[in-house]
Amino acid sequence: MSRITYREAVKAGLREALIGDPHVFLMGEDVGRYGGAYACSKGFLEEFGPERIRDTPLCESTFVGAGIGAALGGMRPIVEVMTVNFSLLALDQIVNNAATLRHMSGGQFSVPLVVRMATGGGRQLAAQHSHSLEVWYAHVPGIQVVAPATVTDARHMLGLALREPDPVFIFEHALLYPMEGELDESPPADLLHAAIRRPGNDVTVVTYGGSLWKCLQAAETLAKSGVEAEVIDLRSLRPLDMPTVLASVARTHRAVIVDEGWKTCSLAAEISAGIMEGGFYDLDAPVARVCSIEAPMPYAKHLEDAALPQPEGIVSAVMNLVGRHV
Amino acid sequence: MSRITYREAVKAGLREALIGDPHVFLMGEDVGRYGGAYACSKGFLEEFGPERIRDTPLCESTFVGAGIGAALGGMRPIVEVMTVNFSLLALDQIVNNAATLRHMSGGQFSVPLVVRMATGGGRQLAAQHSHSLEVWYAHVPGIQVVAPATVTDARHMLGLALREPDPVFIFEHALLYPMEGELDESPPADLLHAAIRRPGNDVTVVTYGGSLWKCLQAAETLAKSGVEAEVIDLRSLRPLDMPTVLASVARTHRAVIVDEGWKTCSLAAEISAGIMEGGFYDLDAPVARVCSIEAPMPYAKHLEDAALPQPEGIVSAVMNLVGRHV
Amino acid sequence: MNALETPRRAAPIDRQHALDLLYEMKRIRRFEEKCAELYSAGHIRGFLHLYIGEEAVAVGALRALTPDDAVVSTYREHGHALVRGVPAGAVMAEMYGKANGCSRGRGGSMHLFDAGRRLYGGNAIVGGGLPLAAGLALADRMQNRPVVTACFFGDGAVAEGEFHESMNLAALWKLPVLFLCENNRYAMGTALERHQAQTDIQAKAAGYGVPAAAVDGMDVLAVEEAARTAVSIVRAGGPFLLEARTYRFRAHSMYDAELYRPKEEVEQWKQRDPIRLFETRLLAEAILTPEDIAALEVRAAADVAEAVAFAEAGPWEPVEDLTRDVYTPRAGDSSGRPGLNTAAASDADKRRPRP
Amino acid sequence: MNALETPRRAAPIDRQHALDLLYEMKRIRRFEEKCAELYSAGHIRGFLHLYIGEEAVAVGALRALTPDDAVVSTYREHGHALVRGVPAGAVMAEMYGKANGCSRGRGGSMHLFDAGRRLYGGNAIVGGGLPLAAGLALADRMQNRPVVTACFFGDGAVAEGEFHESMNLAALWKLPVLFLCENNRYAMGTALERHQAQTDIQAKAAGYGVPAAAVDGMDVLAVEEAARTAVSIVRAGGPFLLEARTYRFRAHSMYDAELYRPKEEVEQWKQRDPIRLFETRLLAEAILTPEDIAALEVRAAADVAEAVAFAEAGPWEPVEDLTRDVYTPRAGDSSGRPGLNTAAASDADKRRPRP
Ligand SMILES: Cc1ncc(C[n+]2csc(CCOP(=O)(O)OP(=O)(O)O)c2C)c(N)n1
Ligand SMILES: Cc1ncc(C[n+]2csc(CCOP(=O)(O)OP(=O)(O)O)c2C)c(N)n1
Ligand SMILES: [Mg+2]
Ligand SMILES: [Mg+2]
Repeated sequence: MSRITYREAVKAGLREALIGDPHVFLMGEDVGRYGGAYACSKGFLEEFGPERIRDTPLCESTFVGAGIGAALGGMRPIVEVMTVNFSLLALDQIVNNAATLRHMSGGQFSVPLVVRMATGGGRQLAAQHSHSLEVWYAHVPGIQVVAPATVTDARHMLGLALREPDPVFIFEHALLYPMEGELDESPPADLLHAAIRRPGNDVTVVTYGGSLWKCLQAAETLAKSGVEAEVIDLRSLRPLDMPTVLASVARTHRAVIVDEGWKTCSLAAEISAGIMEGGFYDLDAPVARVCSIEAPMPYAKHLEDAALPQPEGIVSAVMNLVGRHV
Repeated sequence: MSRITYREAVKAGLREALIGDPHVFLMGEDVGRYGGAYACSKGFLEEFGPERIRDTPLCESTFVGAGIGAALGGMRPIVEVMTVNFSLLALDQIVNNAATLRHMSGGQFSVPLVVRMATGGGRQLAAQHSHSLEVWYAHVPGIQVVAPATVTDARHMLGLALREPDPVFIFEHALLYPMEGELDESPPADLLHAAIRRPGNDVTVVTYGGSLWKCLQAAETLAKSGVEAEVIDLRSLRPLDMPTVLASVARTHRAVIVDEGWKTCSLAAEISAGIMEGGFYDLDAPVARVCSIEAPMPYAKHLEDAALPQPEGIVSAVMNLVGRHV
Repeated sequence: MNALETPRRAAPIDRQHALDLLYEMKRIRRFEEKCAELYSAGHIRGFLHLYIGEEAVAVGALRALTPDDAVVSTYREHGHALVRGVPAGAVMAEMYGKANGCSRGRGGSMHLFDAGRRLYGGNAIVGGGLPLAAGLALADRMQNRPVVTACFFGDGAVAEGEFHESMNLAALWKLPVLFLCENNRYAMGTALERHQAQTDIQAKAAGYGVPAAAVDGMDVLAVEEAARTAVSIVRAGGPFLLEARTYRFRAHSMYDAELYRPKEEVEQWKQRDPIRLFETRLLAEAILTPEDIAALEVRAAADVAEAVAFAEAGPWEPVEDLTRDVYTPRAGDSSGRPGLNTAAASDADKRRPRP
Repeated sequence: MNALETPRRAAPIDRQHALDLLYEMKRIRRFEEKCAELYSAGHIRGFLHLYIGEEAVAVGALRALTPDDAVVSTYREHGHALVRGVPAGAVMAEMYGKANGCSRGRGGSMHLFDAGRRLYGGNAIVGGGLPLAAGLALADRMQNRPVVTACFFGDGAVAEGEFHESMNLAALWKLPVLFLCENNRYAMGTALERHQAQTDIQAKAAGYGVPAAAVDGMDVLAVEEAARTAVSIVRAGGPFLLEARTYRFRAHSMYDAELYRPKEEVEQWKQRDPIRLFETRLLAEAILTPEDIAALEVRAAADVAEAVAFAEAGPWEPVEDLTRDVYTPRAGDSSGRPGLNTAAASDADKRRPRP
């Protein structure tokens, strides 16, 4: 085991991919000279050259669409959309081309494209730069969506994504880049399974991405009150590994979903509905959701903190469920 | 009461709005000379002139953004995005400007904008022209979202939307335009409340838009088997009138949600999660969802029919819930 | 009329060449007239956009390509598909929604695909194909394939941001894209003057440092020549914008009442019907005889009849295959991963074999 | 260097005018140097994009506007806000996240708003303001207000589809928009030559039939003059594209290691520091004395100190008001509609008073 940052892990994954396959190339705004908005490709331009490390102009729809075209044409593009906020400009290409081309052509084409983007709030970047729109992507058939929450997943999910023949979207929570963690020697076996990051028998806490760490922190607090939370990191947001979630709920009989998206029509809603459908008779209490307040993200720190899910909120949601108070 | 088509109702609503307020104008692709892609503004160019009936070039992001700007500038724009499919190109303007400007400016501005668009499948238009993405819109704080399902709502929701100071998105299911129905003399009181379109005590069927008619048809079939379904038309998709849904579930103890969107991360998921949170102890069985198959929409009719929710599927979902078989 | 008058070429027209071009145009015309009939009869559904009047563009332009080149098209693409060599039967079957259609009945009229012929669709989002073309060209260049991607789009698409972005990207990266604007003077019901501040579309290329030309899209030989010149420039290393000035004789789609243009305008343009224009010239120059032309008619009619028969005889895809090809089958695994097959996982996700 | 050399104007410079312009530039510079300090000290957070080096553009251009005109800006907009008349204290308080900030602490550095001064933000999406500007101009025109909307954007934004779409729409509809490109030669770390195939940005206007000019963005008088000419054209009835060629002396934002440009390039441009350039000239032409300049420094420093004090003293918005202004309060109803206040309704929806 070695200790590295999430950023280093992402970078190592990218480097491995570029070294391993000459068809892989990286394209996006400022991935080259600038070294990546989050410094995940620093030095790559020098190492791999401008043909494979391509700075694009500002044109999200077109460089994502060009990634789809390049994938159709036999390359293995990794497209970096700086943040999910800017991906709004590329949604037509994603939904109407990347996700549909295979089905619409009767199976003649695949789109082996990987798109990476930073997501989430918590850095006082205000309303236009703090979105968590993973749920929108998770709604779309034809694509896969993953969210590495640990350095190990950050290190290996890209490689796994590049083995998939269809478009994979990787969401990296921007707050995680400087986070240090232990890198597991053994890479995860696949992209598809959720991971139990902390076992427990009193309540199931389902989450993903940046919220994982808040959930683990909440679980520590809860443990002090004698409540053992099982914390599940979804890892894959499409498809969803509901069997892992349902098996846990069958043991704990209670669940809280923690999701940085706005609550209404959130990914948390889907998990709750999935538990309704597959675990209703296991439940001792209704599934609860801890999500972001339904407002554009404010800049001021105290307001942003109040808008986002926090460990305290998770603790009290669990305490409500188990019928105790801290 | 008079019998009119949904198209005539939409048109009458638009006409009334244009006559009633000189600040109102209509803008979008082919709203003028062509008369609207669905003929909802036929004759308007002649009646109201090219200043108020504005054909735009193909540039969804910009004409929706210009609608936002015009609203900021004191006009009362009605922007027609031909279909929800093309609105993908305008999502940045919608999410990052229309929905945020008020909050982000500390309450200095409102964006009194109405955007109309056709939605839904069922016309063999294939994967890029059959989306039902209402759920994406319903996720976004700062906007309101409505779906008129009846001619009366088609007639009056626009007028109600124009009384709101914030952006309202109106989704008209494209299959409904030629549908005839009775126009209620008394307009609905507000945009916000769900309507019980058919009372019943055995199961609650929650739906909206084009699916309403499939649900009512299913309810007739169910009635023949002695199952009385209460059919709720949500009308407003943001905010959601959960009290009406929950009150019904408290009586029926069972619910099926019917939603033409893909199932995962659907609006149906939110309703299910909402019932989980507010009606868990009322439920005799888990809430079920009838949604579209998770695939890009195929062109061939038999495949499209199989992909969309159909009355038979709704009937069997209900029968499963009530523990009987047809 | 804005269409350019092209001077008669001095070189005599080769008879076989003339027969080929004329036949291709007639076949498209015949095919689409049949489509309109079949639409009225309910055999073809959804949106149907006819190319009638614009045949010279596809026929002339696609001649300039080799089979290794790639083509990205629009929703008005029957002509492109046919000229590219997609069998008429497979195109017709696609419009019937049959499993022997060129997209297995999944796409319909707006989504014709043919991997073998490098036809990448069929795109129903106006402007949606432009970024794909840039990417395909990039892939070819990165793999040192000396090929070209031809990207068709309408005058209406020029207003979309993707046109601007794709022109810039292709120019910056010197991508081998032939941007082929089919300027038929209308975007649905909106006339060119009402959707473009600068109606001289080829002039926009200067904003990206891209070479460009306009050509009379009613003159099949002129289109062919212009396309050959354009393709040679593209092959040598960078994009080119070719604007073909043409006109659609029929409605935008089958639902269109055509309130937005005077009948006289249509009639005037019909005087320049690309098929009639070419025939008249070939007869005048005694390259073909009336009998030659009649024979082509017979052949085109027979081909179309055969295509219809192929479509009629085609099977329907089984409903059980509905979610097939949402994802690519994973090699070495046909069983799926039962662990993930839950009520909450989508049907598509369920079906999908996993690695 | 691409910046245009502008010939010295013959007319002598008015002393008061010179004092005003110089003071405005100095105030922005001082203000932003303070911001950088406060950022390091943790009082300002999030993204902070400094305008240092580009002051002549805001100061020159905004002079050409009247208070009734509208301004749409970018995330690099401290200078625009200050020149437009937003009190420095309100801008600084906004960056502190205080309730006395010009956006009540909701927006921060990238989202400065001032309804009274028709400053419509502050937009952190590159190109996101362009369609808004077209709409504002449309609203003004439809209401017969003889005003102009000035829309700032960077060279990087020119590559986005919105630039193309908005130019076309404004030109088609003759909207009174002054498109004001602040070409500082970089989009984050991507140099102009690597993001624009045609680096002569003003030349792109021809593709829309829009008049255009480029001006030396380091010469405040030249910018002012060019802006006045441009605004008079816009006011007379249609858009204009003015490209100001400038340079940012500092990093793109506070996180930028500036690996993408040589130090010498920055140093070279600093030789053309708009403040120093103007001072040198004013001294040479004996319009100002060194004492005048020193006095301006003192005044700017005092203003900035006052702004900081205002910000420091400002209150924090109560957390309970978090969802305030997600929706507009409805007149005549403060209670909300209890019927809709459920667990499933969002907090924001709950709070919101309904009609
Ligand atoms: C992004 C988008 N917006 C709107 C439409 C609806 N629509 C379909 S075709 C069309 C006109 C396109 O005109 P043009 O590009 O000139 O092509 P033409 O139909 O003339 O061949 C419109 C508005 C669409 N399909 N996609
Ligand atoms: C749509 C979008 N894409 C990417 C970004 C990230 N980003 C912020 S500023 C910037 C560069 C913009 O350059 P330019 O328009 O020249 O303005 P400048 O910063 O030079 O003033 C980028 C890529 C963004 N904010 N919005
Ligand atoms: Mg056209
Ligand atoms: Mg710049």
